Amino acid sequence: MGIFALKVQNLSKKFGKLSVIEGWSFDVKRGEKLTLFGPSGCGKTTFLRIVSGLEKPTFGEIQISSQKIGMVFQEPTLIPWKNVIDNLRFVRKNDEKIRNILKKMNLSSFETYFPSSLSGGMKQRVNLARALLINPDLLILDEPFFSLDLATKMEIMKDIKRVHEKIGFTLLMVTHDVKEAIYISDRIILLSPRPSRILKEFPISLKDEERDFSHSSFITLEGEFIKEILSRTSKI
Amino acid sequence: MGIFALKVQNLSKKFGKLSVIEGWSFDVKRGEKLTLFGPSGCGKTTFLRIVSGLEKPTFGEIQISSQKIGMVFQEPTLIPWKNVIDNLRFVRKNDEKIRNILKKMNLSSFETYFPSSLSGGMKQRVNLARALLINPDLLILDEPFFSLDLATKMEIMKDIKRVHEKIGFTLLMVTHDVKEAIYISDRIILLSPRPSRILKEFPISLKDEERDFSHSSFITLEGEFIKEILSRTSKI
Amino acid sequence: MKTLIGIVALLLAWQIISLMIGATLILPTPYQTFEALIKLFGEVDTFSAILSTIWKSFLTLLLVMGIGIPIGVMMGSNDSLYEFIRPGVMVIQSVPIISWLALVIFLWGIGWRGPILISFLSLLPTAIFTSASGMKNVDKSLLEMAKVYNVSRKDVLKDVYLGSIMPFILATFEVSVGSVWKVMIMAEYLCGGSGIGVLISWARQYVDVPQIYALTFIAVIIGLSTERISRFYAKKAFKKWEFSL
Amino acid sequence: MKTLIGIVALLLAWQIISLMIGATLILPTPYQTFEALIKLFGEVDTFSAILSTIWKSFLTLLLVMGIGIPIGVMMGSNDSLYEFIRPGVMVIQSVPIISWLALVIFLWGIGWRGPILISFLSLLPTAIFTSASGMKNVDKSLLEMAKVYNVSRKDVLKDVYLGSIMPFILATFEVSVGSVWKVMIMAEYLCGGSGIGVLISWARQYVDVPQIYALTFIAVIIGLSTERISRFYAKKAFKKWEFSL
Amino acid sequence: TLINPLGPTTIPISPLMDGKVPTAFPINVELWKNPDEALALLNSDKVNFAVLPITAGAIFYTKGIKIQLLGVYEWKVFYLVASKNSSFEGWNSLIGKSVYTPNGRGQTVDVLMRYLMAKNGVAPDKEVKIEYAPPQEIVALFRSGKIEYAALPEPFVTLAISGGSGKIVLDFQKAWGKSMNLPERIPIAGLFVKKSFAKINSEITSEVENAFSSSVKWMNENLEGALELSKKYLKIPLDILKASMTRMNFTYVPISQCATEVSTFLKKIHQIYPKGMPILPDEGFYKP
Ligand SMILES: Nc1ncnc2c1ncn2[C@@H]1O[C@H](COP(=O)(O)OP(=O)(O)OP(=O)(O)O)[C@@H](O)[C@H]1O
Ligand SMILES: Nc1ncnc2c1ncn2[C@@H]1O[C@H](COP(=O)(O)OP(=O)(O)OP(=O)(O)O)[C@@H](O)[C@H]1O
Ligand SMILES: [Mg+2]
Ligand SMILES: [Mg+2]
Repeated sequence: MGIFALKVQNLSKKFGKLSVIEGWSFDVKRGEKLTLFGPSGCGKTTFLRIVSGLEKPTFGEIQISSQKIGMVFQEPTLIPWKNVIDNLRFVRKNDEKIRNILKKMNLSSFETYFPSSLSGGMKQRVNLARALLINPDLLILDEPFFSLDLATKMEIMKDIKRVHEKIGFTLLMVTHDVKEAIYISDRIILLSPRPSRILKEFPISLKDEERDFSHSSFITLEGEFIKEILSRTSKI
Repeated sequence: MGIFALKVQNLSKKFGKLSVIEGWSFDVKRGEKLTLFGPSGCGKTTFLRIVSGLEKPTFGEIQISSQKIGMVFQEPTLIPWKNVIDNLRFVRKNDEKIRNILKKMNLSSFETYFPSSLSGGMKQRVNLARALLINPDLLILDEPFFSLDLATKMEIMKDIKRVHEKIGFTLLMVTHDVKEAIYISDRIILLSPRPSRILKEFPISLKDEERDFSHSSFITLEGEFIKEILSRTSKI
Repeated sequence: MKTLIGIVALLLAWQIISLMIGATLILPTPYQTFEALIKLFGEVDTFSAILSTIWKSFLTLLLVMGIGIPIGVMMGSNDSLYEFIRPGVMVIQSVPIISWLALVIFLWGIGWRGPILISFLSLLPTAIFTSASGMKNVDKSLLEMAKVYNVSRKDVLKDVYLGSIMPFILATFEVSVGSVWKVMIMAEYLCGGSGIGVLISWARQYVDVPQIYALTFIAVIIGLSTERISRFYAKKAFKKWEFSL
Repeated sequence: MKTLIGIVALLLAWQIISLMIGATLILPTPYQTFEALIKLFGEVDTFSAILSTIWKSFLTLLLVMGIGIPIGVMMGSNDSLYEFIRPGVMVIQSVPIISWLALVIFLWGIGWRGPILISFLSLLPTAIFTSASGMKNVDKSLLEMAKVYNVSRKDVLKDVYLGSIMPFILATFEVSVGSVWKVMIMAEYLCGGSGIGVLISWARQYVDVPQIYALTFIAVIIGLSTERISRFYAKKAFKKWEFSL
Repeated sequence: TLINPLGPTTIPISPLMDGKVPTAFPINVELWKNPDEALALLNSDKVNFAVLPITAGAIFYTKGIKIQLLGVYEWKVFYLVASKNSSFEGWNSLIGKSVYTPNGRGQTVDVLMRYLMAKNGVAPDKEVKIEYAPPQEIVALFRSGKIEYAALPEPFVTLAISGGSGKIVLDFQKAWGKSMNLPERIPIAGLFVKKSFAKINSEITSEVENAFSSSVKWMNENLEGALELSKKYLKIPLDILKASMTRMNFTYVPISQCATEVSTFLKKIHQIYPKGMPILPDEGFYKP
């Protein structure tokens, strides 16, 4: 595998007669930040589930060099009968680190809350905290910023980038938000509707200082990208 | 109540010692489209639950003139052992209308799927379809476009506006997306972090043709609004 | 397949234990039981007894599910009702049959009604309590959804509650189908006019132990196969609930 | 409070039925039973019998929960194991006690072990099957999460499975606590050396029907109160599971 | 209608059931398997005559079921058996051992045995353990050699010792007679009539009594025939029945000739174990 964290070759997935993924091929380097971008139901979650070993491909091959996978599920998937801190302890029993991450996520005073008394965004933050807690070498994010307000989202994104610089995990993200995608990733893969093929790869060659929602290079890139999407998807 | 769909007077809500909502007061006219905008955990969902009768206020008063409430929950809340069409039949037994709405939501071929085999965005679309199915006079949307790609989102937003013009329901929406908020609503209420108060009311006086993400008035308004938010929330 | 291995293992264990004990009057070997079985099948009485036990058990199951589940559902959906009915169910559950056997015989005589009543009352509490705890296990968010959409009580019961208690009902059903034979035979033994239990009581009169075991064996076989059949149909009928897991 | 009303209603029903039947040898009135009760409490035998029944029941419950739940958990988490063990459990479940009473007496004699074994075996299948169906009811997405995070099998069992089967275990517990008395008394009646069931068998010998009902009444009272107490503690111990609903 | 326990006691009555003895009117016989049935039947209006153990009849009487004893017809049934490797030379040989006896405290043979033990200087419960179990289980365990001593009624005695697994070591009837200075027999079961019925139907009553008595007589004269007749009611193999019949004694004795014997017996039972028979039946129990 060498410098690659992930090699995908001609990957296909069918659920019964429903063909979801059709012949995807691409590689992901170690430490790369990749975003999958595509219409609802095109197989993004399915792909992430294949990567994390929860689903088997129908055809094709996928090679993964990662050991520790942190995954932010599209639905928070918290254990309902455990409070926040116990939910985190479930994946790693290190209270110091847990408290640290909860603080960053602005959840310190909710340690003993059960998931049913958390707001949607708070659950999502616990979900994120869990993924970061284990110091993953592959971080999988399936719409991680759902229900988060702009300020919270910005802070968390910055934090993810900071950790990335420090420990250099590989990042696989799914999002429907163009800004998020451009802000975080080194490359965006654009997918077609189901049965889904890879439409285009979009390298994001922004410098660090250009990664600012109001920077002109950012806005230009955003415009181009949106035009590209809209031109490709006449119908959803 | 007259022309009002909703009158909120000095509304407060506490969960135990946790004060969530503090002295909210505002009225909503029949047919008005209102968006609540505020940080994660500030009590937006709680407020919507009070409006729909699922939660009782601790202090203050709320008057509601609506009879038929359609609600898009923050989590899809579909019945897991019923397929898509049966989930919709659960709230209204009118197959013609159900098929119609499913078609608009691009879900026609998934009628007989169970929620567990739907993608996140598909569940959310069923959730939306259910709310529209009953011809509500009050439509409550709690982050309705979660997991929807841009194109799908646009189409659904347009559809909501179309139906609104036809039957004129009152709309109460929660979102973290500035564009969505401006695109849809007549007024935005900006909320502070918990314990949450009303920070400011933002009337959106855009004409129909200005409601376009790339129209200059839209972009101006968006910029102003973002500045307003960021200035108010130094810390989340 | 694995079930088959399980059954073979069981037979083996039986053979070994009976050899170890070495007293056929305490535990006859499978072979002796088999001989007694053959002899039993030579008698026409045996078949009518089996039929009698089967239809009584069937009726009992029907009654247990048909009466127990609605009562459990009612108890589970209303706390006051729960507290009110519970003592009665508890009494049924904790009073040994022998204490009121005379009452049953007095009211129903020796015949088919006594055994049905006794087995019904033995299985009823479990059915009631299990469906009641199923009701309390319902996903609250689904109930809230139904409330907001003003769904009729009937539909909520049918579509939300029924679905949630389904695993509990299936568990009850499995337990009831499994134990109805034991309970029915015991009841027949005590106050039955016909059935396997009555045959056992006769065999016990003169301590014909292999025959007792042969009759028991018949009961077990019927038990295992009805459980099979009913599981098959239950699975089919409730297939959609499988999807949700 | 509502429970109290329920109990009073029950007593009233008893009084009315016994008046209707008008044969105190078949169903004594509550008053006669009460008299017999007073008499019973004058005898020291009664207390030692009650104690004997209580500790045996307690031990039985412990055994049922301690052995039945782990077996159920194992069966529920492995389909092959399930199919393999099921026939054995089914046999225990469907073989009437009278069929193997001699075996029990042979193995354990007349005394405390026989009744415990019999009641244990009576309650075990329900405990096993209920916890097994609890295991099958586990939220698959939580298991997937645990898999991705490489959580140890032990922790998954403890934190995910245990939590999911908790409602089922509570249901089992409730059912077992409720019926252990009935089962224990029946077992004592058949092969016990001491206990309420033995006293009932003696009272039956000399047709002292009010005494039989008085002893039954004691059993019911113990049953109701232990159920109360155990519910209280169970609720406390599993309080966190309440939050999740 | 006459009710009769299902068991060996069916044999003396089978001639009656099969019309082998002439009766002026049909007598409908119902067999009962357990005491609850008897109780329930006696409480219903359709039953007027009953064959019951004397002790059971006496207890029913004192509990308010007004029945009268017409006559005793079963006199021998209880024996002490010992397994083939154990010996019995007087009650002393039981010291430190266990004796099994059916069902529970207060059973006739239990009371008798305790009485005889005490009389012979052996303390029951202390020196000899008395264990109670269903008779079928006692037989099974005895024949398997797991029980040394058992005090049983017929036909369990025969079942227990068949196949040479044990022997009879004591005839309770004899022991009782000796110690009481009475004939060597015990009034075990008899024919009862409902008092209210007997009062207005004295003719029918004596007719039934006669029929019953002739049925017993018929059986004693044609044992083979009676066994053959009872085959369809009893599921016990004929040879066992036959052997056990030799140890039982069925002779119908009208109450006028055995009232003292019965009352002595009941008095003694009452004396030894008052809990089992708290009150003795008064004069009305015996049909004058
Ligand atoms: N277990 C399953 N059985 C059958 N079909 C499935 C299953 N899981 C997913 N699907 C189908 O596969 C398709 C892709 O689902 P997936 O969840 O991967 O979409 P997605 O790209 O993540 O969409 P979204 O953005 O809405 O979450 C959908 O049409 C869905 O119905
Ligand atoms: N049942 C409850 N018990 C206790 N606290 C609760 C309960 N429900 C909500 N809360 C608390 O109330 C606060 C507001 O929750 P709410 O769900 O209204 O937030 P929100 O504004 O919708 O946030 P988000 O945008 O993240 O969904 C949170 O701090 C939450 O923990
Ligand atoms: Mg998805
Ligand atoms: Mg919310």
